[in-house]
Amino acid sequence: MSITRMFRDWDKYRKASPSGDLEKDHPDYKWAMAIDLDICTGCNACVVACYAENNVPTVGKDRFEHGQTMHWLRIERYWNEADAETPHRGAQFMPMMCQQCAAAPCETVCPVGATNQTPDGLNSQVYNRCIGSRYCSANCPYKVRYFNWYDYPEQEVAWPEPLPMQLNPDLTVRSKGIMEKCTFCIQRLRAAQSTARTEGRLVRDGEVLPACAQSCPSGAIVFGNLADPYSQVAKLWRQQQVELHKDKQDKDKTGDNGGVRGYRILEELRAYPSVLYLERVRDTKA
Amino acid sequence: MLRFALRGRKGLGAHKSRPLLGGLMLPAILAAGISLAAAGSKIEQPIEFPHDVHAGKMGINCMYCHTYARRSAVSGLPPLQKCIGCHEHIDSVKDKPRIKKLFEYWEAKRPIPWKKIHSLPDFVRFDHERHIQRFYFQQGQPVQEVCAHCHGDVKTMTVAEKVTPLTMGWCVSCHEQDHPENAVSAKTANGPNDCSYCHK
Amino acid sequence: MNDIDRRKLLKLLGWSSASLAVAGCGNPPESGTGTAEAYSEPGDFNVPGVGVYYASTCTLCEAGCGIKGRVREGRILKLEGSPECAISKGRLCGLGQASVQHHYNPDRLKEPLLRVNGNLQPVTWDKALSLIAEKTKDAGDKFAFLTGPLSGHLKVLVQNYVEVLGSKNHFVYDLLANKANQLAAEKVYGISNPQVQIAKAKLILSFGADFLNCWESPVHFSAEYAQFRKANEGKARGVLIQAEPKMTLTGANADRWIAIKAGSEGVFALGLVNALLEDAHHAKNVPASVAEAVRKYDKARVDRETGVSEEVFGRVLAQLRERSPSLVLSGPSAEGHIHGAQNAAAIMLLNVVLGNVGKTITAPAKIPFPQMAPAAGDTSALIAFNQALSQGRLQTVFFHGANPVFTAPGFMKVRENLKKAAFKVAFAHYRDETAEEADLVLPLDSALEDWGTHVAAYQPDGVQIHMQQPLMERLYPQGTRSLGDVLLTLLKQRRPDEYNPFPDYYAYLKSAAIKNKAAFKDAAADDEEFWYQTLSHGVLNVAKPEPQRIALNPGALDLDLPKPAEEDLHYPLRLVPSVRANFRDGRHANLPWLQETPDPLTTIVWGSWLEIHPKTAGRWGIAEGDIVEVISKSGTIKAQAYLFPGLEPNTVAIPIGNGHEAMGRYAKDVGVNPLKILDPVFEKSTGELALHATRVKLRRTEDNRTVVKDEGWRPGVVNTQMNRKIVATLAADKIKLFPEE
Amino acid sequence: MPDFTKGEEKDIRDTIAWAQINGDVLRSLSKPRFAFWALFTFALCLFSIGVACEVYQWRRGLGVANFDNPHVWGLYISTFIFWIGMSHSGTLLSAILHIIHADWRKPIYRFAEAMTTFSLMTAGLFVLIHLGRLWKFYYSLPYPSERMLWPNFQSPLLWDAIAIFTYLTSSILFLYVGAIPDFAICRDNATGWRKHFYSMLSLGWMGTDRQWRSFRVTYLTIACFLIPLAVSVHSIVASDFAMSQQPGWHVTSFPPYFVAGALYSGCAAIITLFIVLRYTFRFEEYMTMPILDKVGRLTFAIAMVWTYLNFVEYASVWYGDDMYAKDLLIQKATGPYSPFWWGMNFCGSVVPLLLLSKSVRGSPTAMMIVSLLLNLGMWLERWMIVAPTFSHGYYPWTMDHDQWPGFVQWGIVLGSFGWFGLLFMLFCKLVPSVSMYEVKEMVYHRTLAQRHAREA
Repeated sequence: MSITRMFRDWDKYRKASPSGDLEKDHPDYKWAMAIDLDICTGCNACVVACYAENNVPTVGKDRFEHGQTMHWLRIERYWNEADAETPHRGAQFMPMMCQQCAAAPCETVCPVGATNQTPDGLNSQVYNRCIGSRYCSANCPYKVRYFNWYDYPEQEVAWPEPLPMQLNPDLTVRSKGIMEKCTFCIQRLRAAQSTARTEGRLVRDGEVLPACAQSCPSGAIVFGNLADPYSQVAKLWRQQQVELHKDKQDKDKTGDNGGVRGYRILEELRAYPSVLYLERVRDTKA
Repeated sequence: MLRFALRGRKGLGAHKSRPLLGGLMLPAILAAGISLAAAGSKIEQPIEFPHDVHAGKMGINCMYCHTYARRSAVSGLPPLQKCIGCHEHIDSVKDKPRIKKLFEYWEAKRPIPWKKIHSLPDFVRFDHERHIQRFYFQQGQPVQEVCAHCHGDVKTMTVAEKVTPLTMGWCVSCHEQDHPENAVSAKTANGPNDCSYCHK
Repeated sequence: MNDIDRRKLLKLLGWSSASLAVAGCGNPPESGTGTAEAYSEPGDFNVPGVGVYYASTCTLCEAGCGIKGRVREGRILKLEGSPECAISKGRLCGLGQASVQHHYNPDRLKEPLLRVNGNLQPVTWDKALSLIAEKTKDAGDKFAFLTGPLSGHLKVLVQNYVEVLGSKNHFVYDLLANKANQLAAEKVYGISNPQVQIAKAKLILSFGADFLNCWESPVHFSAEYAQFRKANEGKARGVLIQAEPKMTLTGANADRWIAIKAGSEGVFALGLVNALLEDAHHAKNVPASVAEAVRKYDKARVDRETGVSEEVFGRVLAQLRERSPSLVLSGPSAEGHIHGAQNAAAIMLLNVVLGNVGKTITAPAKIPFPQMAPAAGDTSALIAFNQALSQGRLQTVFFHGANPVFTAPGFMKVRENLKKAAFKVAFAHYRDETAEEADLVLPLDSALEDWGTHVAAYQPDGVQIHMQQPLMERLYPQGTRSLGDVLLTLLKQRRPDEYNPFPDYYAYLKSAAIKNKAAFKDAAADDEEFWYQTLSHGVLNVAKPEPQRIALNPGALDLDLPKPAEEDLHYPLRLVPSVRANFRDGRHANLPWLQETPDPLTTIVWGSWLEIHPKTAGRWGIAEGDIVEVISKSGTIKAQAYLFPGLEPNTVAIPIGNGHEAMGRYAKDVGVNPLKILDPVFEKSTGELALHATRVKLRRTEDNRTVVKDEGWRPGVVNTQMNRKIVATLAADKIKLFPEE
Repeated sequence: MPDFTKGEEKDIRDTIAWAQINGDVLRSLSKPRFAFWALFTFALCLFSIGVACEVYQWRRGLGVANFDNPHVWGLYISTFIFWIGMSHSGTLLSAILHIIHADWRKPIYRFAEAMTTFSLMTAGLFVLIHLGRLWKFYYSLPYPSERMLWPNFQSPLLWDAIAIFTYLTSSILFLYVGAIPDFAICRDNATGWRKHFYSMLSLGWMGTDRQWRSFRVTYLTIACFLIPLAVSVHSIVASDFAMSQQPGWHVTSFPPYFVAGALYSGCAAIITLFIVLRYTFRFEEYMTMPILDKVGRLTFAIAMVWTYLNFVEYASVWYGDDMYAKDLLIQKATGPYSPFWWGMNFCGSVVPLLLLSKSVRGSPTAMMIVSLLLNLGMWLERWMIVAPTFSHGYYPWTMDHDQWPGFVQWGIVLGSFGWFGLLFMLFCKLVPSVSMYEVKEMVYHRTLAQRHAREA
């Protein structure tokens, strides 16, 4: 951005993010998610879909052993400590991807501004700007950023011929030294937004989905435009009484949320993530 | 060289304010000049396609041949079928060497290996559709002007040449400016300034 | 649109200006250095840079989900579920997503191979086909065709071919088949493959049926499961209880997971029947003889034989009484025993007692074209095949869609027996273990290059026939062929009059579809239009599906379950060869996405492991990462130990799928194959392999290696949330219910 | 051997002749002996290891250094802070002590100042080595580019780059300006290429009154400028952590803590180099034991400030409400990093107590050992700030206690010592490592003072 522009739009950069006025912050779009952990079965379909859509390299056993995996989306599996000998309430699954925070800790620290807030409320990652300082990952509370420790396309041959033909031409294949992360499938969003603008309208609810939400066999991942009050995702956020700009929701203030299941992870860190999770449910009578 | 860079800055819509800090712009203009110098040489194509005849003399709409540009981010190149569609019926030029060559390709069903003139790095995703939709369909600017903004005045060229730097600064200089939103309204808006629109 | 156009539509003439973006973030390219090739004739929907979706069918498992593939510049990029398919409803599991990696797999066979002097060497198709003609000339009953599960016209062609050769030996082999379940269902409900209405159930009691992951139709069941779980003011949240010796993914989602002793599922079920029959409204559902027969399954016996505490038994019973309709499912872990079918029948009896039949157990429609109906495989086919081989009764053997050298238990010695057949032909995509033993290996088109029709065994709604069409041109146009085309060619050699009218498999399918047009819903009057419609939708809906009839006969059931087998002090542990949804029987182990996607429960990648309960591990002195010898009476393998709490403590588990000795760079030498040490135990009424009946002992070696897994590395700590609110859990009775939408 | 334990021992012998000063110091610039070459070769080997590792890492990617997600930072950043910290003592000795007229600094400030410059140059390298795409490092520089993009001025890393660059420039200037009169002496005594070399460096210094006046003003000005810069540089490095949100990093007291740590490690390094130089160049006359004693006391004082700030941090975490930070603290003390963490506390807070003993301060051997331990402690401190937060951050799933820096990281860290050693050795042979004119001043002041005393 030029200095001219920076001075002109100074107010924009000085505002608190998020301001609390969703309409003002995001007049058209604010992409968000809601994931129902009671419906998520932990099947990993979303993970494979993400690999397929986003040109994520497979790193192989050795690299994986060294923690150099690249999966943008991971399914976490926790055990309940209180369970006795066997986990009689099952496991706890958690799809974890970039939370697209409205006040993202990663954004402020990047020395070159390679990751920043888009007007539609995403936390974008600009591969060709990234110099690989990895400060963003260091400051990410969720550790959902993945660094290209090796040159996967060329030297590591993550895609031996003819696998490169599968690569999605809509987004860059990242070479070594670049940070990457879940983008909410920004290539799909941009294409849908472009079509909508051509047709002189906004993107309709359900018109575009990230690969994970589209594949999810149980439909646990709901994606949409939070700025559209009639979208499925906005309804869920409203129903679950979670507001984007709050670090503590009103319903949680008493300590008992009244059985409303929505929550965001590490909300108290004031990163204002855009992914709402709905608590897992277990019938204790069973 | 400088002339080109400055000409590039005019073009679509009138721009209202010259940017501040003209001094700081100097390196930008210099860089633009350098990249132009690098691109200046004429490139030899398998068939020396005369844009001056088609777009100039005949006055054919750019989108008649470059039909994908308005429908896709990627403009693609006109399919060979397109050329043949007309030239099959133009007997007067059928014996010209270029047309003969064209038919050779057609009969062999071989695509013509055109050289890329306006090459962008892989990480840049210029959206042809969006620009044409906005400037041609929504604002009603003449199509030749819309295309010429980046591709130069092809009416005057045979084989297309790269006349604009197509560097990031060059793109941004336009995206900063306010353009009328559509043909009738006085409202203006600038192109997106967010990285993620072009870099994905 | 005629057929030639349809093919052309996919014609790949060049990738246009959107070249591959592999170069990453390099320097800006210079003008004139690259070329941009254009189409010479573009297809109708082909716009460079715009993806077009074509409908087809996923062939990675037998569920048969409809898919839509995104094609751009002639390349297939990504698969999605097809919203028009009643099974997938627009969703697709990870396995299905990975189908593109089969297609683009670097290890695919690219040309026919013939064994010359012990080595496989390239050969032309013509030579290969004439060789086949020569070898099958007077094959008769010495010919056998071993396939995986088949349906649709490929099945028709295979069966016709076998018949034409004068043989009866079409063996349909599926390691993961649920034959015992089918037999039990036949006995209990009168139909072998009933529909289970998961969404309608208020309670599901599942004995090892991993319906969310790899049981029958996982994508469909996952969608149903979502409905089952959803709660609002009009609908209570469904409760899932899972009883199994090794936790499956479905078990991990259960409200109550019960670590039941392997093989005792039937006892537990009949214990519940016994208790439920005390209620008059349940007792009226079965004849008195049943009540009499189950009386011996009292609480004491259940407690003794199943290892389930009385408290848990009571809770399950209370839930069954409280929640109706419920649904009781029997899965592989209940069926993989000598008395597997009996176990399954006992479990299914619960549905009868609880009055679920007709509510959550319903009858599917008949498939109107019996010759296209799925030939579900079984393991007894392999046993019969192997026996024939070992007795030297087979001379010419064809393989397709099955890899018996890898999947057959070690004791069957399939590799050795195969040597007795003089001419073995493998129709394959890879040089897998079976192809390595073959004399002629014929490379097939990938599922995304091939035509086909499929009929899913599990039809959730009416009957749909799925169309498979190429999503792109062949990658190796000279090398690979469609099995349908090959069979047609072979059939034409024998029966030219019958098959000459069909120039190729495509024409065969098209004419078959058009001929039966009347049977389908909303069929266009014009044949070409109908065909176009069929391909663009990818499914054909049978117009008037005829339902099958449920016929209950609980009185005839043999409810006398055997006493639990004696504990074997030398082999004290039970081995569960667990199924990973992503690998199935190991045929997908060469897909890097699937290898790299963690196993959901252990989060382990790229390998095999031995799941062992922490308590048992303590007893055997085993720590995570120890390389352990797993010894059965039939063999020994080495596997890496992973301490896993979701096990009945006397059970250990090793996943099936890895341990390949061939099949390309991604599968070879990754992990171990537990099938090699299975004991020769067979289900008594079906003759199926009893997969869950092997007993093992362990021996720790000195070797210890890091377990390569996704969960954090903290020595000796079971992964928990460290008191942070990551996955929060709420009790079902606390949740706030919102109005129905 | 005189008994230095007696308090009345003088910082410098006031009868020392000016010619002897010149002679002694210039002798250190003469043709190197075998030991020098041996050391030089050793340093060169270390440096080559570092270069080889860097080349390998450049070609293959940072993965070869065994980084992972979430362990995205490692020894490069810790060693970077270590070297930055090292640079502070030079400024302390040359600038701070200069303006408060502590004249015992005079014989030792020159090499300390050189140490500052070289350690900054080393630290700067680490910033670059650390980058995933080193070849694009210029993206982080604020210059008007064709792309019309600026770096992110919010990022502490950018402040870092600016602060280090400024500090480095000022330090070089300070070192150079301060050495001009000495270069003139060298010029007057040198022959051959050295004559040209020193002529160039001495900028025509004639020792006129006017020159001296300008020199004093310039020197003082840069000194005054350097002091806030030194404080700010390490505060900014501290901001890299304090401005982030991670447990163990998000600590308000980090800037002063870092500055204290920096001065601390710098003093320790001065002691080490002091003893090395004293013995190699036989500078017993200039680098005297009383001066070492003073440096020792100064080190002790700073060590206690550091210890205090360290405990403030622990206490605020322990009694605070931040469970993540507390968890991390417990992890540091009990987890896989505990040997290093306790090692750091021991070396940083217990070992300096030895400096209370006069006999320790009077024994070069003991001081050498203590100073090396302190340096080790300070290096561990930096590592313990950086690494455990990655192993045990907010998010339980990615906690990874098994990460150990790969050989490439260690190689480059070793290489940095080689690089520093090379620079320092070249410096010793090219620049007088004891400031001749200031020692003369010191001797002169002492003589004057004695004369005044006698006259009074």
